[in-house]
Amino acid sequence: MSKKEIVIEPLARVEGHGGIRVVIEGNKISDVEVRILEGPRLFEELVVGKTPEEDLSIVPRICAICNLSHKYAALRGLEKALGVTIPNVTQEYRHLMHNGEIIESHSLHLYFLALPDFLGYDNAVAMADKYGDVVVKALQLKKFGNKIMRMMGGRMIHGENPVLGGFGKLPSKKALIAIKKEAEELLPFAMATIDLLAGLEIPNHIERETQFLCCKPTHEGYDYYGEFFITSDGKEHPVENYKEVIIERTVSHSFAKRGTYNGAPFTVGAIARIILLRDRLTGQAKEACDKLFNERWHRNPLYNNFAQAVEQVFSLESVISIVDKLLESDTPEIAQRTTETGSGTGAVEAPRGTLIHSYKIKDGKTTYADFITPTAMFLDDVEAFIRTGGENLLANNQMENIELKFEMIVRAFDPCISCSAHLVEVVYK
Amino acid sequence: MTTQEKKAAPKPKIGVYGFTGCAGDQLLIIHTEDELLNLFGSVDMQSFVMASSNPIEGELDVAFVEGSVSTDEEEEHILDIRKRAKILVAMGNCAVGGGPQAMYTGDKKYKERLQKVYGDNVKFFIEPVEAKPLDAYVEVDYYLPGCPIDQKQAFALITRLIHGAVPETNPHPVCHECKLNETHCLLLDKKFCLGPLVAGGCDSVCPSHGLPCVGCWGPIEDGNFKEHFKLLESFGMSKKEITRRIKNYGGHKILQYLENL
Amino acid sequence: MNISKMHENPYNPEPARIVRHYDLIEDHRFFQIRHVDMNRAMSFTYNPGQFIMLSIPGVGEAPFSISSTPSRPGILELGVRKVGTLTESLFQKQDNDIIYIRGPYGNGYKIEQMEKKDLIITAGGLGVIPLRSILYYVLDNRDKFGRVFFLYGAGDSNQFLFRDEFFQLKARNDLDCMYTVDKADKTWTESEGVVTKLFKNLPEIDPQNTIGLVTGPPVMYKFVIDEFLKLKIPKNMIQLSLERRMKCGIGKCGHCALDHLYTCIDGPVFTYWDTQHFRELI
Amino acid sequence: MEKALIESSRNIAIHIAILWVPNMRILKMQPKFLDKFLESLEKFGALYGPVHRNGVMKYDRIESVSELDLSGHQLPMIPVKKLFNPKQFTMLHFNEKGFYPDYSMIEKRVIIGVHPCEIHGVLRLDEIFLNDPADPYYAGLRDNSAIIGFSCWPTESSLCKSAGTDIVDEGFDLFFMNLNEFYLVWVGSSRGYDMIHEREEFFEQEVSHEDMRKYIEWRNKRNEVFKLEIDFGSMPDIMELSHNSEVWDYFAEKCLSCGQCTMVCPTCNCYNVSDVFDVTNETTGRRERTWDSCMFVDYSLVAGGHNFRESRADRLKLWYTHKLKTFGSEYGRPGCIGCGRCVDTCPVDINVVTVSQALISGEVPKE
Ligand SMILES: Cc1cc2nc3c(=O)[nH]c(=O)nc-3n(C[C@H](O)[C@H](O)[C@H](O)COP(=O)(O)OP(=O)(O)OC[C@H]3O[C@@H](n4cnc5c(N)ncnc54)[C@H](O)[C@@H]3O)c2cc1C
Ligand code: SF4
Ligand code: SF4
Ligand code: SF4
Repeated sequence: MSKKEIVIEPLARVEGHGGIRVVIEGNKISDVEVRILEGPRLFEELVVGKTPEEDLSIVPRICAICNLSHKYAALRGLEKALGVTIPNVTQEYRHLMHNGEIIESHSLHLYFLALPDFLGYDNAVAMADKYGDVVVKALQLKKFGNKIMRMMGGRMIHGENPVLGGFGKLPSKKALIAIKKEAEELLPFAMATIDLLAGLEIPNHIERETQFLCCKPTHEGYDYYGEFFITSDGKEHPVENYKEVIIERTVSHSFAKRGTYNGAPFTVGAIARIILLRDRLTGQAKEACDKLFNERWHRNPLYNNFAQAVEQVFSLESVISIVDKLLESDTPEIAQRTTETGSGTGAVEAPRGTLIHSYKIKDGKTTYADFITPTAMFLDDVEAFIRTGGENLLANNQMENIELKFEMIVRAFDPCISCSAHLVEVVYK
Repeated sequence: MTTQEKKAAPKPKIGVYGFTGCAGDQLLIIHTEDELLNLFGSVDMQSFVMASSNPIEGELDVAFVEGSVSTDEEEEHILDIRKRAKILVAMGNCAVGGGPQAMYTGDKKYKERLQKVYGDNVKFFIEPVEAKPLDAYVEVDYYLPGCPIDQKQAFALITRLIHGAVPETNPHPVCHECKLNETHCLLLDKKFCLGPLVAGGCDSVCPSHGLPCVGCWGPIEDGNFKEHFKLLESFGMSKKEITRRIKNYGGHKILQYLENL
Repeated sequence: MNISKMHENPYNPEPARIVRHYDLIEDHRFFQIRHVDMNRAMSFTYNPGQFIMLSIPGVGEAPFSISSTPSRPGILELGVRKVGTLTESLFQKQDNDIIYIRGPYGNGYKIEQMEKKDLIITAGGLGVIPLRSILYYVLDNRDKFGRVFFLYGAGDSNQFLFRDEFFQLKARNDLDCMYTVDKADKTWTESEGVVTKLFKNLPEIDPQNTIGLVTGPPVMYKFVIDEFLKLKIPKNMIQLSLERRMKCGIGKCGHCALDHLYTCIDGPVFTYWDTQHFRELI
Repeated sequence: MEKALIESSRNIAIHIAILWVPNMRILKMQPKFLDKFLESLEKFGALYGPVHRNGVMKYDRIESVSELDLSGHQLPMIPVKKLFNPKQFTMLHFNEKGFYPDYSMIEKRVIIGVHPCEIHGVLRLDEIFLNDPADPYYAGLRDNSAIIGFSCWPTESSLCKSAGTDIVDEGFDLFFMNLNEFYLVWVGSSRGYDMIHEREEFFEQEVSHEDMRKYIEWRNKRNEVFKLEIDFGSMPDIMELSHNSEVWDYFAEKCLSCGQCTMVCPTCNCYNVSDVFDVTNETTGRRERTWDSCMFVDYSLVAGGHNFRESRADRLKLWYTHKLKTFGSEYGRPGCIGCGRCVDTCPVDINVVTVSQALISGEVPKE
């Protein structure tokens, strides 16, 4: 029996430093490891003994791409713990910020990290020759996302502007109007992307049934945050119960913890959200979803990129409607804390899936912190897909370019290695 | 005028590497939409795994390395990069000072923490080591501080290296930019700010948003630590509190400044 | 904006070509440069002791003393030590490459005061670069000056600038050259010790009729001036050329300020008497 | 007390008499015309003036006259010098063929609401930047900017009376003296005259004796308000005599070297120059200039690592030499125009008042 080991390292065009190791014995895959090659950063440990302000400054450093999601999840957790009730307007500003991040992250992933695969290039810059228009527009879209992140975050990455109870500085009306106008201008490109994707063949060699999880929006519409999780088995769980919902364990081949639901791998991220929440879409986002969605989404993670394209449309539309609301509103005050001791769990949908920050605060200092990042949630599922996909490929003798095919699966999930590499099991007595 | 000037500098071979960190510095370069295509056009990009497949790992004119050294594998990797690169640039707070993951540097409790965290039984396929900046292992030619780095400062350095010129450093504190941005000094309201002790280059974003500088550019050599601590203490903060805060992004580099306080 | 009405831009440098270069010693290079515009090259004049601002686009600008003498027009000579950003890039330049210059700036040596007088020209290390200008100026106008003593000291024989050139000068009998190095090796034939040691080799001088000139590293001034004072040379007959950081060369950027004076416009040559008025001169 | 009052009225009367020369006219304006008049100045250039932005008062381009704060009770944080010697700008561009000046920041402007001390500050800067060879950027901005001065009311920190800069008789195109009931308007240049000429209907030619009396009254009242004082006249000697005073060590230990004092001082002019390449491997880029500060460690650093002002004490001494002893190429005339900004700005209370007091008394301030 021949034994073959495929190691892809470093994994290109993902955020952070990772690799894949696949062991093939005969026509069976005996082992799959998505390896996280970055060192542990012990963030949950780092914030212990810190003030909430320091927490808010430190935790976005877990990951640059979704730094504002970390900030947002932390804010939701900390504000619960400290009895801060933010005004609705502040909530809207937070949404604006969050949509900016979704646009930035999705456009980076879709056009620059994933699309080169679909179109057969090493990178997006190489793609520019033939798809110059797309690349230029995509840069513009990403820049737009960044602009919102900078406006609300304070700078492009790790801005300190979102603070407990509000923002250090709010954008001017003029800036808001400019943002809205730009969103309107970019919407047609986001829709054109839907058509571009609709024309692509998605390989079916790696299809397999799985489960999905995401936050349930607090209103009737589609959104990226909530107080409950909904799952593809039709259940709902309060976010506070996250520890019973997502069971975590440590594995030796990565510094990331792994999560399971119902004892099995599950998927989070754009694809999970669209699958679970697509009935809530309206407007052009609904139109986009109708064009792309099909039943294979349930079994094929490569469609995550399609889901991201739909969410781009949704977020651009959201930006427009949020700005409309903000233009009518007064400047909110920064809400103050009402207690120095408490606990709280915040959950948001980061671009690549559900993100949980849970804190215990005593006398104004953090005594316990737990973060679960999307990558930690879906890594098991990534491995499961590689295994199934790999076995299908072996069965059909399609060994050519097998590394690329594996890589594509990992990239489809848009894993965030930095996010996952901070994770540790902290034991407090 | 007759010029025999060479028209353009030869394209340097560049490698961009990410070690342990948030990838924010690499991302910042990718995020520089207006310049990204120009950048790829003016260098010979050999390896930039976050942006492109099929890296070529050979001799380099300049290596930009982000992140701290936090595993034994990374230690080997930085030694290898140093061997191959004529110029090595430490990019971002993690590479320059160790990053937030190095905030407890000096407490000698890393092993303890790690054990507490993962238990005694887990054996990793690569060995984690306490986060250290690049210059704990190899000689670094230039530093790009910041968490994350700033575009303007980064591109000023990168373009100089493209032209084979020596980059300039910024020996001025955050306060310099704070005043250029016409920002009200937080210290005058008896509010915490680390600006005078922290290297400028971020365009004083935090004070410009009415928020204190938390020190993510790392310490500035000329900082008057003693007096600034005294001033912050007069606002009702304890020395312990100030020390803890300045350590958040101070990593390895801050320790020498805190020695004689 | 109507630029024609604008004042001429003194910051705008002119192109010049590197005509020739060679290494003086390690990390010290000699450059001959000429304005690209030949008319400008021939009409460009200056006083010994003045300096130019030299630019390399993208790298920056820095002051360098003119080491040649205006009595030999057309070519400017510089001696440059490689210390940092700009000088690093300058050392990458080849003959025929273009650099940019503006100037001349500063006051230069007080030649009227020197005429008909005996001169003790005292240089330490790199300080010889501006002094070389006045030295050759004097030699080219030899009849206007009295006796000339040229005292030059360097760290060791490998740090001695213009060695061949200066040793040839020893053959002249209208000039008295005395050279020393702090630490002599086998190749060294002249004195050993710091430059002030050379003073005891001087013949009798008439202090009222002698001008002392000194340029060198900051530490050197005090000791050389002491020697001049021992010789009873009046304080206002001791000329020093100073180095300060400067960014404009024309008294705007502030960096070279000394009390109420600017090194770039009121200097770089000062008399020792001037320097008594301000404290941080040396 | 009374004697002092009579004395000062006499001084002012003399002052007015001096000003009442044929080419310096004083007119009168009713407050209701002010906004209309200021709006009309747009013809002479883009309007700038003190406005509140983000909780900070700054000189900025205005969209409407109503934004202006002309109350005169506060000084913008950064002085008007920034409009003549911009904080940061591109001096030159370069490419393979050479350098090219960039004058794009020069525009026609009308700067409204400049306090007397600020005008003195600009006059001091003129001595540096217009001294031959003139700085073309400064000169261009200066030529193209009209200055509309406004009278002000001393703050807690004002020292302009001590510095002799509380009144100004040159350096403006128009100067509005706000006497609440009406404005007295000094015309200081032919451009100022043109401005008035456009809207003559707003101005009364006759200034009565009664008006003049009101002005004197206002001046007297204003003179009473000053809280701080420096004997600038004796400072040059005191500075000279205190060069080795340990007072400097005391301040040096405190100084944070944050450089804020230099940024906010109207007569600080230092700048740094640096080149920036464009992102390409062609030789193109720009030469930029940015405000610098003598409080920074690299200010006097030269080749070979020799630093003439490595110690904070030496850096402070240079600054205070310029503020209290000498300015420009003049000996015996201080650079301080008494705006009081350093008093308001330094986080550790090092300023012209604390330093001069310590030098005079030889004692360091009590903590
Ligand atoms: C009037 C005058 C005449 C000079 N003549 C000569 C000469 O003939 N030959 C020669 O080799 N050097 C001369 N110098 C010194 C020369 O200007 C510096 O060596 C040069 O500026 C260094 O530039 P750099 O960019 O290579 O170094 P940098 O990278 O800028 O810095 C290296 C070191 O030089 C210091 N420095 C930076 N800018 C200046 C500056 N403008 N002036 C002085 N030091 C500075 C830095 O603080 C640092 O310590 C002269 C200086 C002056 C003021
Ligand atoms: S706010 Fe902070 S950075 Fe700004 S001047 Fe004050 S201390 Fe310096
Ligand atoms: S102000 Fe301070 S904390 Fe904020 S970005 Fe700058 S250096 Fe970092
Ligand atoms: S020294 Fe102080 S009071 Fe005087 S002009 Fe400068 S900032 Fe104003």
